[in-house]
Parts: sequence; structure tokens; C-alpha cells
Amino acid sequence: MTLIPWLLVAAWVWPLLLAWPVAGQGGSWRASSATDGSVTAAVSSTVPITVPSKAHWRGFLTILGPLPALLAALLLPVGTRLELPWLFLGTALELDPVGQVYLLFTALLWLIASVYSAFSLRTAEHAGRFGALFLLAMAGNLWLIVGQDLFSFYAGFAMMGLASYGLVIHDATPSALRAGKVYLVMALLGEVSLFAALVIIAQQTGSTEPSPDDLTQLTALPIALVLFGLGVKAGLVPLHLWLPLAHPAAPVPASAVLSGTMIKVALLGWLRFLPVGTQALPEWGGLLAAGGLLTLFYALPVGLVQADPKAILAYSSVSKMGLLMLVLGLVLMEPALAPVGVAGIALYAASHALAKGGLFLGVGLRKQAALQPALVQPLVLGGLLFLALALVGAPFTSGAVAKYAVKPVIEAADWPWVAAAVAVSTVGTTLLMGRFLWVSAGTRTHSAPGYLWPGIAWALLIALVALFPFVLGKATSWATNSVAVPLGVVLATLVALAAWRNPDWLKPLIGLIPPGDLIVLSRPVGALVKAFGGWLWRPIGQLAARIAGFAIDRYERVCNEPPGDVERGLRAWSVAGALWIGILALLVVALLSGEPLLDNGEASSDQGGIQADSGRQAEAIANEESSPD
Amino acid sequence: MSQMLSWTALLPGAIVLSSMLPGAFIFLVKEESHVLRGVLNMFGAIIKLVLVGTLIWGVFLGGVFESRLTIAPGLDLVLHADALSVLFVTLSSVLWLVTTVYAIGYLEHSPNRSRFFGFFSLCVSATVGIALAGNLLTFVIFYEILTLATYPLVAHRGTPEATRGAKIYLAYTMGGGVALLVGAVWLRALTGPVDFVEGGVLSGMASTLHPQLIAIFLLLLLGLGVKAALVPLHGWLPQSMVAPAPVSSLLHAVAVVKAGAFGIVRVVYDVYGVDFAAELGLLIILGVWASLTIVYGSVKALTQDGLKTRLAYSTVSQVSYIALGASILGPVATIGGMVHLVHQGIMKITLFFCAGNYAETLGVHKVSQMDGVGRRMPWTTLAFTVGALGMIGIPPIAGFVSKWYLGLGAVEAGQHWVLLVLAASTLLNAGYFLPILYKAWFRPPPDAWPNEHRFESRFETMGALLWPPVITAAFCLIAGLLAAAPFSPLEWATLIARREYGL
Amino acid sequence: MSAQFLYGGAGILLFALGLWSLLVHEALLRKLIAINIAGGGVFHVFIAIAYRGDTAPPDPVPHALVLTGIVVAVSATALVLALHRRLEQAEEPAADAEVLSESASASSAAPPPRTPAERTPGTPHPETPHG
Amino acid sequence: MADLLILPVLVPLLGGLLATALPVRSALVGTLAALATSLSGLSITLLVWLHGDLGTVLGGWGVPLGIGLSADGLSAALLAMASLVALAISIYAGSYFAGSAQARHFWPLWLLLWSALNGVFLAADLFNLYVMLELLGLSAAALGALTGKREAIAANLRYLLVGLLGSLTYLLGVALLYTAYGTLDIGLLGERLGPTPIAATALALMVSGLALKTALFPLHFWLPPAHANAPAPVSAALSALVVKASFYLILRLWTELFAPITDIGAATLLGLLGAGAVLWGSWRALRAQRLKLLAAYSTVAQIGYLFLFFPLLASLPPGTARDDLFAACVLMALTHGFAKAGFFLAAGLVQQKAGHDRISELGGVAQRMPATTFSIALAGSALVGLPPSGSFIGKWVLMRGAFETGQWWWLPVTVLGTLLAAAYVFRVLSRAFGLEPTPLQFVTNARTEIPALLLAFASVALLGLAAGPVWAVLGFGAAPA
Amino acid sequence: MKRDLALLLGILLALLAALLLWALHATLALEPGPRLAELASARLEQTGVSNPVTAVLLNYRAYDTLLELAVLLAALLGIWSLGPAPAGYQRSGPALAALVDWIVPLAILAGGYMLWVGGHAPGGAFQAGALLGAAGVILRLSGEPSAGLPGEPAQRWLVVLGAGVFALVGGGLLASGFGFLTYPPGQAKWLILLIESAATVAIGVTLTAAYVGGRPGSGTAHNGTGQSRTVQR
Repeated sequence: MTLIPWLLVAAWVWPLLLAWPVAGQGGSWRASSATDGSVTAAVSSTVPITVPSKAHWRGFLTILGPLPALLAALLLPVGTRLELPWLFLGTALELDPVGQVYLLFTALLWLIASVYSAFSLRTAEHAGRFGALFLLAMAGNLWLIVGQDLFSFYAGFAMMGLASYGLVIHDATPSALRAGKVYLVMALLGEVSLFAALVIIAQQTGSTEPSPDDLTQLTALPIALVLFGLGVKAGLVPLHLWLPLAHPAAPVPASAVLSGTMIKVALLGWLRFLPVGTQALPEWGGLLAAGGLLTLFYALPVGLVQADPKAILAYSSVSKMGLLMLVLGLVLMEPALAPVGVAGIALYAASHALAKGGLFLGVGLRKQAALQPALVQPLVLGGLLFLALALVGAPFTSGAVAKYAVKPVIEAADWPWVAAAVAVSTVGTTLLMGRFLWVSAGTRTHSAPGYLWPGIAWALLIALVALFPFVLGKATSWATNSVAVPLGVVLATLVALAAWRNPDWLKPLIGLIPPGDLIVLSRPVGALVKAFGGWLWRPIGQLAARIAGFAIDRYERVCNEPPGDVERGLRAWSVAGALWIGILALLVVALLSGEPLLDNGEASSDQGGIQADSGRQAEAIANEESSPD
Repeated sequence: MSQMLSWTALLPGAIVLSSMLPGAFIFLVKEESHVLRGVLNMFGAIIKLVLVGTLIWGVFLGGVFESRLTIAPGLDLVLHADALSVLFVTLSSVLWLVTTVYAIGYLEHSPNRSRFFGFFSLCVSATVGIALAGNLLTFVIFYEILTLATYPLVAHRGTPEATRGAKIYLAYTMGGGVALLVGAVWLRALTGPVDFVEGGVLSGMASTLHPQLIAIFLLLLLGLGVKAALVPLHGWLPQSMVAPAPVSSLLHAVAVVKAGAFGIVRVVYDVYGVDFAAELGLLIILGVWASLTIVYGSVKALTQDGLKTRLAYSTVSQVSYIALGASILGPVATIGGMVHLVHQGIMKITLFFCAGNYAETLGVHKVSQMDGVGRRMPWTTLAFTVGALGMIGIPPIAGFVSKWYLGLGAVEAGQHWVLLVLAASTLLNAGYFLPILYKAWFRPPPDAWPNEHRFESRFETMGALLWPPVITAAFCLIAGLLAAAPFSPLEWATLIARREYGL
Repeated sequence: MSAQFLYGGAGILLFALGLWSLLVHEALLRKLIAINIAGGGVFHVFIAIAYRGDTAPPDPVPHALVLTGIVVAVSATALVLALHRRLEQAEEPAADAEVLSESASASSAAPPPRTPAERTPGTPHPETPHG
Repeated sequence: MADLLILPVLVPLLGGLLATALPVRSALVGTLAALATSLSGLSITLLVWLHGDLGTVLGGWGVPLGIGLSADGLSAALLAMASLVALAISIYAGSYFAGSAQARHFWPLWLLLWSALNGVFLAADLFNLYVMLELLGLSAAALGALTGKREAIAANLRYLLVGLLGSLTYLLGVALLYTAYGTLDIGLLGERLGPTPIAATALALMVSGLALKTALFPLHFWLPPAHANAPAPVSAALSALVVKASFYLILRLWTELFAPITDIGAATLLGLLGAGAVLWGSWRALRAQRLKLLAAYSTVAQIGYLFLFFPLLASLPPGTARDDLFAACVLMALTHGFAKAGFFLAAGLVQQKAGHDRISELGGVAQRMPATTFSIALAGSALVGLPPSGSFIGKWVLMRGAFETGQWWWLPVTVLGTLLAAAYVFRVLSRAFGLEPTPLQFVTNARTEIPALLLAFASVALLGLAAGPVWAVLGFGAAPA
Repeated sequence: MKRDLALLLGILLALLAALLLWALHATLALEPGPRLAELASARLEQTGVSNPVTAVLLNYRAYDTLLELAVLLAALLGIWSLGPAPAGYQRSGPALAALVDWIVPLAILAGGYMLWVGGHAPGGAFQAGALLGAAGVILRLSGEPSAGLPGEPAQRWLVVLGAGVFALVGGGLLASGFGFLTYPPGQAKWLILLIESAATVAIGVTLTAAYVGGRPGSGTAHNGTGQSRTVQR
């Protein structure tokens, strides 16, 4: 079956092709005219669906997007490789083991999110634009998973980054726009440093598809740049500022995918472009691990004080990514842990993605699902509870299996207290999830039509999450977190009871730290930079202005004064005559004093007798003596 | 004249004449006879393309194409086609065809079109002449003819601003031309006739002459820098944006500006030889100057509200990429510089075409008026987006490829600071392009456009105006996506680098 | 040969005097006369060097040259005078005075008689406007 | 074959006489005579190109007694230029003066001027040159005053006086030479002349006399008013041809006859005056308010360029480098001849149509006559020395010579001159881009616009791209680079 | 400012004169030899005239003389181009009229003699022409508006006559293979006489027309008398 490897290409090209017809969904600029259909029909001739008046069918195309990727993930054996030397700068598409896991959960989550978006946003304003950007982001995401070489990774990364900016600012509310701006600035910074890193990697390893052994030759600079570049995407603490702002601002399916799959890409990048397992990087690994720990513990308290459920979930993603970074850091410090660690990270990422995606979609459903409110809402709440437990890693859930997979790395870490710290963090996360349930329970629902299919898709997701431990995990793994989680639950119920009795007890804590916490600092820093720039630029600007002014008025004065007849003086005969005779004299002197005359001048001037009759005679004689030769 | 002039000797000359002769006839064409003028234009463009095609094939097989005309004893007008010149010739001829179509559409009812298209063809012949120039004298001759031929185009509209812009343009380029002339003559006096030879001519000069050679390089750089819009000498570019869109797209994005950059590449590689230039420390000067221009151009572009002026400043910064590529020692950076010569051309011409479309169809001249343009003109704005993202260097569009090779070359040569410059430039480009895209796609359109006039065409604007930007945008994508394919700009640039470095 | 130097020197001095007067005096007629004197001086030099002692006949070539020179000088003088009169007729107030003499008082200084063989009729008397 | 040399002088003379005699048909006679004269001139050039220098003595009396005529490379080249330019001027004048009373006065004087011009280029006898110069000066002044306007007459009066002064000084120089060497023939003189004070004085006198007539820098005061106020064809002839005759004489005297005694000092003096001319002429041209005044000052500047060659020629030993410089100097003279004639003819058309030639108000007219504006543009680019033109080649060789002889100080002069020239040419051309309606067709009046266009085109394309023949005519052949 | 400028000019010119004198002296001291004198007189008899000056003028350097006539013509054309002739003088009183009746024919006669004697003694075309010119001037002064000149067409032909005949003779000789102005041995004398007489007439008319000072045929009475016949009052 030679066709199968082309599935790898179809995985990411297919959504790209769908992007344009979906974009046309809102009707081209001439909404009314009949030609509208023909244009888009010409392009997407592959879809024979008849054209309803408002052409909603294009919205459903987004659902078709992730299908090839899902098929590739399920059908293709690991290691199928496709070399396309002519595409871009020499593309190599391959399904490595980590890639396969990533592809699976990414495609799954994109599929469910696209179902959700196709139905929920169908009648929304600018649906076409959202659909197109959604597909572009999906294509970028899939391309970088499947593409092994540097270029594909960077191309996917950039496309995904820019497209998701469009998703974030879809609602065009002021907060969404501000979030979008922050997101874009930080994403671009990340991208640029990733570009520099990849260039140096390509140069130092000499190949565009560096294997872990080639990567051992890397020096400090590329590693730092990769860590910084992907750290922004992963939400490493000082660089996480955009995450809590962007995710809540984006529409539900977008934030589900953002939190679920997009931020996981950073881990994939690190796994691919850092010498995992082949070289011990004690200092970089330690730094990453410490960063992870810091992120893990920083995000929890801030998340607890948030008011918006999506902000809480965003902070929980940040902390979970902190945990994964910790594990990766440990693996980097101790290469022997690599095989176990990488598998653990992949599994953990998968479980977190599905759970977090489900939670976000659940929040969406909680807000808008309308069917017979009596029956649906409790179901939604139940689902949310289950997903929260899975996220926390309660026993018998996917979280437990994932934690079990990761535990050996944590235990083997040379810092003994790491395991204890992780346990405490699990309790913290449980508290956070409790807070989330409390808040989402309190949200009022304003129902909107058309949430049947999203509900079904959500239910499917929950079923998958439920099946996750039994399909992948070994029996022993089900029992992990058996101590930490119940403790967390107990604490959570206690606090809930206390808060329920007198609500204003915790009131001051809520909203203490606004989402995107450190961003507040940026305003003064920005002002400082502007002031410094102004202070530096002003003198140069003034100098330039002065010079320009001087030159212009000089030019003006010279050019505009009336030409006047300067030549009048020259035209006077006496002046002209004087000049002329002056030149004549100069010429004679120059000729006489010239060397040809000097060397044989004597022969010609014998002094013979002179008779001069006129009055000038004396002068002539005087002149003769003084004659040059 | 006695020996039979084989076609290899005639081809370069024919290429230059293929646009000059129609141009000369167009001058005499009456104003109302559009068809004749159109036919002459297209005839010239297509013939040139065919000839260039055969030239590409010939040079690829290693053939030598040279037409030599002795103006006076010791002064030869030489048109010699080597790999580098073919790159530039192909770029200008392809884009000339596209721009001619665009110009015919753009200047539908405007006056003085015979004069316009006459000078337009003259410009292209001068550009092709510059590309094919075989020695420094021919280069200087065609360099000045280009100045002469572009002056009437910039002043074409006849408004006071147009004449003022043209006057400023002339002041700069005339000064530059004279500097180039003095440098060329000084070099000619020192070393005899200066033919462009791959790998450079001057490496064998006595060391006593080195200070003079450095002075000559600075003079040549000054002369070429005016057209390549290096920082202090770039003043004319934003001013000459008063010219009609086809002029600012072909000339100020491709022909004139590239002539300067191409000149710098010629001088560095084929006159001095890149190793000798490095030995004299000239590459450092060029590198620093180019980097300054890159950053300065982008910073200035941030503050410009006029769409075309912003694009002009972006050109100022982008063209210096080529100079930067030339200033880094190493084949990879050379490839980066050369390929950017093509990529910047097709991307920038797309942007200028779109700017022209907005101006012509909606009367939008300022970035602040660009709200909701995406809704009104989706195809043009899509082309604009492709061009803009390409300029920023977002893969898979062509801009990324050249930025990648420049970066790789810089790192290979150990000049890591270049990465910093590239990063800064990318961010700044994003800084002034993304807001435009945001306004175009995400802002609601105003209730009435400044002066919209609907064309009876089936699409958003006239066919002749719409298809050129879409085609060039497609070129950008193809040049990016199929960069590694044979006969792509990247492959040809690699061929040039291989021949320049004698690998 | 001192005679040749004597007369040749006189010719040169005449030339110098003519130049001086041409360059200093404003009046056009004085300038014209000065030029004729300078011309005369040059012709004088020619004639002086033609002298070959009392015995041998003088060298005819300079004589012929001088004859030709004189005719040329006459025609030039005629044209200058005609231009001058045409200029006066134009009667505009002489804006650039330095070229022209005081327009009104063109004194009719009769030209000093020069070579006996030739009576140049060329200098017209300013006619009193007739009838 | 050598006695064909007299034809270029005899034919226009006869034509002039006939035109005087038949005033009514003077235009027809004039045009026919013009054709015949240019044919004879060009045939002489062809003969010189094919068979080398030609020489003959009139009257069959042998050199010392009779008057010799000679045509070497230099005079052949200038003769060719004069023939072509004068032919174009004649065709132009045919329609310029059509129907006006001045025609009957124009043609005889014009043909006499042309005959004198050819006489100067062909003469090999010093006194004969004096008579030719006088005939040239007289007829030029008479032609200049043709319009009858006040300024024209005043200017031409001054021109005539200056011309007389110059000729007399020249004659004194000839007298001194005759005193010392007893012959008037240039060839014989060349052999007898040695580095003696009398030769130096004679050279000084002759060169300064001719400098007055060729309007070298401080002595240029008479040229602008004279050339600016003359009718268009006359000012074209004055600027392109008459001024060139005296320059040609200075060049011939300086580089051939008085070669033994000219030295670097004197040559540098001429060079300095030339530099002054370039800068002062260009600056005044930039500030001129009238188009023809601008063209006149540009003539002063271009003559300055020609004198820049003298110091370089003086400091180079005879060889290919010196030949290249000499040929470049001739090429610049030729190009200036064509370009300036084209410029003046076109300017005349603009003045005729607009009624005035104030540059600031020429916009509208310039656009309604595209062919004229185009020839002003071509001629302008040749005057500035932009590449496709012959003067670019000239400047290239001049600069190269300056570098090779180490006299770098002529470079800033050339550079500044070029920039100023560009400024004043484009000051005029920028007027051509206004909001006027599009002209109907390219050529409005063929008989006047075509000659101007062809002249300008010759200076740009012909001499620019095919300057080889100039080297060949001068006998330098295809010298190695 | 005028004073010191004149002084400066004086000093400069004095220096120039001194220089020229010194140069002349230096040359004459060198005994430069007979120059062209012997050569001219040696071959005098072949020139067909015995007066050496006329030989030089009309044989050795005939070309110069031709051009000299052209110069004269150019001057006249210049004068004609400047405008119509001014009005003449009043009618002269009886005494002057009588004097004129005598002087004019006498001048014409003297001119004819001067023309003839040129062959062997000082004289020739120019002197004769000058006399005729003088006659014309006298006529003009005596109130004769046309100064004895014929009508415009005739006047134009006469004026052109001198140089015309000279050039045609030269051209003819050139055409017949002798070379421009190379007189065949025998006919030199007659050709010179022919040229001289034509030149005399032409010079006479030219000088008179120049004195009249304006375009002919502008209203001056046309009395049709040929120059050679005496003029009635």
C-alpha cells in the first residue's frame, strides 16, 4: 500500500485545503449576488452538497479536517517515513512513537472541538473566518507533529501561532483584543528565538533533521534559545503571562484546543531538539526542573483566587505543564531515565489534553446547553466532576495512570523532596478543581440552540477518558494518588462547607490577583522603556532636524535671491580688458619660464645696440635688464 | 564584424533590445490607439521571456553568451550573461510582463500613456542591461540610463508633489551616479578595463594600492548605496512614492532598488572577489551599514501612516538583506543574499500591486483607512497577507527561505550578531505589517469607502488589476513551498554561489 | 636694421596706445577709432619689417597683407558704425550704458588721414534729419 | 583629388553670392547650396578617413608663396560635424524664416559664415586664417543682429568689437612670427619654429586673441547676450560652430605648431581658466531665467571642459594614452556641437510657440510639443555627459587621464560641473511634466522638429555608442586599451 | 574706481609694449634673412603683372583677396540687414552742385587710371574702387539720395560682381584642370585685369552702398545710371 505514507501529507494538507471554502462561509463581499455560489463552488467541487440559501454546510467542513490525521494515527505503523526533498526545503514526514501518541490525542481533541465549533458557532458572526483560522491552526499543529525536519516544525509552529491569534480575538471584545496583543507579542518573541535556535542547531549538527546523537554537539546558546522559545509556548512561569489571558478570551472550542494540544507542542519540540537520553545536561536539566517546580507551585494559588472558571482551568494547565517540565528536566539531568521518562511524558500529556479539553468544552456546555434544563445540567455537572477527578489523577482515572507512568522518574530524581512536593501539588490541584466545580456550579446558564451534537461529542470524550486507564494503563497504575487525592477532596469539601455557610469569609481573596498576574508589571516597564528611548532618541532627532533646517534655508537663500546681473561688472570693458591682458601676461610668463625655453634661452638674446626714438625708450631698457632669462 | 556572429553573441543584445525597440516605437504611437500600444508592450514582454528562457537553458549548460560593442578603443560595451545576471534578468522580465498587464489596467483612462509606456520599456531595458553588464563601464552606462528613464515615470502624474518627488529622486540618484562614475574611472585607471569575472579581478593587486582600493570601494558603495537605499542615501525612496502604482511596484520594489543591490553584489563578488574584500575589511563596513539600514528602515516604517510610504521604508530595510548576504563570507550567506534578491522582488511587488488596487478601487491610501478591506476585496487582501507574512519571514512563504539561509550563513561565518539583526527585523516587520492585516481582516468595514468605484468586472476589481497580485502572491508561495525544486530561485542561487566560490 | 626696429617699435606702441584707449574710454566712437589705431599699429609693424634697406625693393608680401588688412578693417568699421546708428534709432534709454558711448553727443571727429593712398569714405556724418 | 579641398569654401561662397543676387529665391538657393556644401564637406572627411591627410597649395606657386590648404584628422572631424550641423540648421532655418523679411538677409550671410567656417578648418596659412576669422566674426555679428531688437544689436556690437580686438592681437602674433621666420605657412613654420622668446610671445598673443573669440572664462562676457538674443538657427550656429572654430585653432596651434614651446605651466593656466569656465558657466546657467541664456552659459561651461584637456595633454608623453585624450577632447567638441545645436533649435521652437523663453512659464508649451521636449531632453543629457552620450565617453577618458597623470584636482571640477549641469538641464525638463492635456501626436512640425531631434539623437546615440570612427578619422586607429 | 583701473591698465599695457619691443628687438637682432622678398620678385615675370604687390595680391595670394572681397560683401549685407537707408541730405547749393559736376567724372576717370596703372605701379582694384566710392559719397553729400547707385536688383548684382567673377574664374580654372586660381601661363595678365576691373566696380558700389547705410529700394529715386556713365544732376 504505497498510498498509506501519503496519509502523513494528507494529515496536515487537507485542513489547509478546506480553509478557503470554509472562509467563504460568511458569503463573499457581494452577499446578495448569485455569483457567490459559483466562486466557492468552483473551488470546493469535491463536496457535492447542494447549496442551501445561507450555505451553512461549509461550517461542517471543519469536522472533516482532523479525520485524515486520526486515520494516520490509528492505521499507520510507527516509523512509516515519507521523504519529499522538493517540498519546502526538503521535508521528511515520519511517525515516531512520541509523534504517534501526540497525533492520536491531538487529532481526537481537534475532532471533538471542531464538532463543538461547527454546531455552536454556526450562526455566529464571522463564522467563516473563525472556521478558516481554526483549520489553519489545526494544519499547523498536525504538520509540526508529523514533520521531523526543522523547517516543518518551525513552519507548523509559526502557522499555528499566528492562526490561533485570530481565534483568540474572535469575539473582538476589548479584553479579547488585549489578550490577543499580549499573546501575539509573546508568541512572536518565542518564534524568533526558536528561529535563531533552529538555525544554530542546523549549523552545529550539520543536518536539517538532527538525531539525538547529532544534538550532543550543541553548545549552550542553542539550548538556551530553544528553552526560551518553546518555554513561552509551554507557559514556563515568567513567560506564561499570555496563557491565562488568552485561553479565557478565546471561544470555548478554541481555548479547549489551545490548552489541550497547542501548549503540549513545546514538549514535543524539546524532545526533538534537545539531546534527550544521549547527553547529560545537569545545569540545563536542573534549570528546567526548577522552572517546572516553580511553575507547578506558582500557578496553584493564583488559580485558586480566580473568578472566571476558564481562567482557573488555564492556571491548572500552567501548573500541569510545570509538572511535565519538571519531569523533562529530570530526564535531561539523568539520561538513563530517558525511555521511561519520554513515554511517561507522552502519556501524561495525552491524558491531560483530553481531560483539560473536556473540561473547557464542559464549561461551554454548562453555559449554553439548553435541552430540558432539568435533565441536562446535572449530567453536565457530573461530567465535569468526572473530568476534574481524571485531571487530578484520582485512582481509577486516566490521571492516575499518567501519574503512575511519570512516578519512576520523579522517585529516581536525586533531590529526595521532589516526590513529596509533587504529592503536595496533587493536593493543591484537587483544591483548584474543587474551586472550579464550585464556580462552574454557580454559573447561570443562558440557553442557546444547537448543542445536541456537541453534547454527544462531549459525552464520547468522557467515555474515552473513562476507558483511557483500562486501555493503556496496567492494573497497578490504577491505585496511584490513593492518598493525596482523597486528602485533597476532604480539604476541598471542608472549605466548600465553610464558604457555603458564610460566603463573605473568602470574599476578599477572590479576584485579588487579576488573570495574567505579572502582566500588570508590564505597563510601568513599557513606560520606562519608552522614556529611555525618547531620552536617547531626542538629541539625535534634534541634531538631524537642525542640520536639515540649516541645509534647507541655505539652499533657499542661495536659490531664491534674484539672479541679479553679476556679469554687469565683468562686462565693463576696462575690467574685461584688464583681465584679458592679465591672462596674456600670465601666458607669456608661463611660456617664457617654461623649461624648454630656459635651457636654451641664452642663445637668443644678445644685447646689440638699441636706438629707440619714442618716449618709452627708458622703460624698454629697464624692462630688458629685468627680463627673466 | 567579419566573423559570423553566432547566436550566442546576439542573445544578450537581443534581450536588451527586445524591450528597447518596442519602447521606442511606443513613443510614436498616438494616444488613442490603445490596442497598438498594448500589442507592442505585450509583444516586447513575451519575446523577452522567450529569449530569457533560452538564456537560462544555455547558461545552465555552461554556455558563454557575450555581445561586445567597441564604443572607442579601450572602451567596450559588453553584455555577458553569467549565472548571477540570469537570476536578475529572469526576475525583471517576468515581473515586467506582470506589471505591464497591471499598468495597462491601472492607467485605463489616464493621460500621457504613450510617454509612460515608452519610458517604462526603456527602464526595463536599462535594468536588463545592468543585469547583463559584462564590465564596469557598461554597468555605469546602464545605471545612469536607468536614472534617466525612471525620472519621467516618477514625475508622470505632473502634480506639484510628483515633480518635487522626482526632483528629490534625481538629486539623490544623480549624486550617486557621479560617485559611481568617479569610482569606476579610478579603478579603471589603476587596473585597466574591469571585466566582471566570477571570483573577482583585484585579488592580485599590489599591497601599496590597498588604501586606494578601499577608497574606491567606498566610492562605489556610495554610488550603489543610493539606489540600494542604504540609510543616509535612502531619502528619495519614500518621496518617489508619488509615482503611479505600477512605477512604484516594478521600479521602486524591483528594478531600481535591485539595481543598487545587484551592483553591490557584482562589486563584492565579481570585481573585488569576496575573499579579497574580506581581507581588506570591506565586508565589515558593508555588513554594519546594511544592518543599520535594516533596523532603521523598519523603525521608520512603524510610524508611517501612508500605505505606500510604509512599504517604501520596508523596501529600504528589506533590500539591505541582500547587502547583508553579500557582506557575510561564505557560500550559504551568498545564497541567502541572492535568493532574497528574487524573493524580496516578488513579495514587494505583490504588496505594491495590492496597495495600487486599494488606491484605485476604494481610494484607500492610508493604513488608517484599511478597516475591513478584507471583507470588501478578499482576493487582493489575501495576496497582501501572503506578501506581508512573507516579508516577516513566516514559513512556508519565500521570505523565510532567504532569512533562513542568511541566518545559517551568518552562524557558519561565526557572526552571531546577524541573528540578532534578523530577529529584530522580523519583530519590527511584524510590528508594522500585522496591524495592517488585523485592520484588514478583523475590523468592520466603514459604511462608505473614500472614493469607491465599481468596475463592471465579475470580481472585486478590474481583471487586469486583480490577477497580477494574485499571480505574484502565488509565485511567493511556490518559491517558498517548492524552494528545493529544480530551477527554483533557491537552486539557481546555489548554482551562482557554487560558481562564485568555485566549489 | 635699426630702422625696422624703430618703425616696428612705433607700430607696437601705437598698438598699445590703441588698446589702452579702447579699454578705458566709454564712448563707442572713441573705441572704434582706438581699434583703427591699434590696427594701424599692427599694419605698421608689417610695413616696418618689409623694409630691406635703401637699395633693395621692399618685401611685397607684407604690403599685400596690409592692403587686405585695411579693407577688412574698413568693412568692420562700417558694420560697427551701422550697428551703432541702428542702436541709437532704437532710442530706448540705454539700460546697459557701459557698452555704448553717451548716446547724444557722438562727436563727429573726422578720422585722422592715414595711408596717403587711401581716403576712407566710410565715416558718415550724422545727418541732420532731412525734411 | 587634393584640390577638392577648396570646394567646401567655394560652394557656399558662390551660393552666398547667388543668394545675395536673387533675394526672392534666396531660401531655395540657400538650401541647395547647403546641401552641396555639406556633401563636399563630408566627402573631404571620407577622403581623409580613407587616404589620410590631404594637402594642396592654391595658385600653383608652392608653399612659401602660395596659400596652402590642408585637411588632417582633426579638421576632417570638425568639418564633418560642421557640415552635418549646418545642414540641419539650414533645413530648420528654411521653415523658421519662411515668409519673414529676414530670410533674404539670413541666407547670404549664413552661407558666407559657413564658407568662412570651412575655410578656417581647411586653412594652412596663418594670414589666411586671420581673414577667415574676420569673415566669420563679421557675418556672425551681422546674423546675430538680424532680429533688430535693442539687446541683440547692443550684444552684437560688443561681440564685433571683441572679435576685432581678438583678430588684431592674433594678427600681431602673425606679424611677429613672420618677422622671425619669414613664412606664413603652418607646415613650414612647424619645421623652423624653435623655443625662442619671439615664438613664445607670438603664441601668447595668438592664443589670448583666440581665447577672446572662443569666450574662455573671464573673457566670456560677450557670449551670453549675443547668443541668447540671436534668432534660433543663428544662436545654434554661433554656439555650436563659430565658438568651436577659434577653439580648433587654439588646439591646433597649441598641440602642433607650438608643440616645442608649450609647457605644463601654461597648459595648467588654460586648465584653470577652463575649470573656472565650467563652474561659473554652470552656476550662471542654473541661475538663468531664460532658456536661451541658459543654453549660452552652458556653452561657456562646455568650452571650459574642452580646455581641461590641455594640462593633461601637456603632461603625457606621445603615446596611446595621449591619443585617447586628444580623441576624447575632439569627441567632446563634436558632441557639444551636435547637442548644443539641437538644444538651441528646440529652444527656438519653444520660444516661437510660447512667444517668450522664460523657463518658469514654459510648462504648457513644452508638453504640447513632445518631439521638441524630447530633443531638449536628449541634448540636455548629452550636455550633462550622461552615459549614452559622447560627452560621457569624453568625461570618462578625461577623468581617467586625470587619474593616470596624477592631476586629481580636475576631478572635483568635472564632478561639480556634471552635477550643476544636471541641475540646470533637469530644471528645464521638470517643466515638461504638468497637468496639460495629452499631445495629439509626437511630431507637430516636421521641418523644424526633425532636424533638432536628429542632431540631439546624433549627440546621444551616434557619438555615444559609435565613437570608434572619431578615433579612426584622427588616425589613432584601434589603439589597444 | 575708474581712475585706478585706468592706471592699472596703463601699467599692464606698458609692460606688454615693453615685452613686445624686447621680443621684436631680439628677433631683428637675429638677422632673420630676406623672408619672401627675393622669392616673390624672382618669379614676378610669370605672374603676368610687373607690380610685385599686385602680383602677391592677385596671383600668389589670390585666395586672400577673394575672401577679402567676401568680407566687404558681408559687411554690406550686415548693413543692409539692419534696416532701410536713412533719408539723404538737402539739395546742395549751386556752387557745390557745380563742383560735383566736375569732381565726380574726374574721380571716375582717376579710378579707371588707378585700375590700369596697378599692373606695373602702386594701384589696383582697391584703390580704384575707393575712388569710385568717394565719388558716390560726394554725390550722396550733395543731396543725391541714390548716391549714383542703380536700383536694388542691379545694385545687388553689381555688389556681387567682384567676388563672383573672382570665384567663377577660380572655379573655371579648377574645372579645367589647372587648379583653383592657377592662371595658365599666357592669360594671367588678362584674367587679372578682368578680375581687377570687376572688383573695382564691385568695391565702388559696395563702399557707396555702405555709406548710404541701408537697404536699397526703400523709396530712393531710381535714376538707372550705370556707375561708369557720369551722372546728370
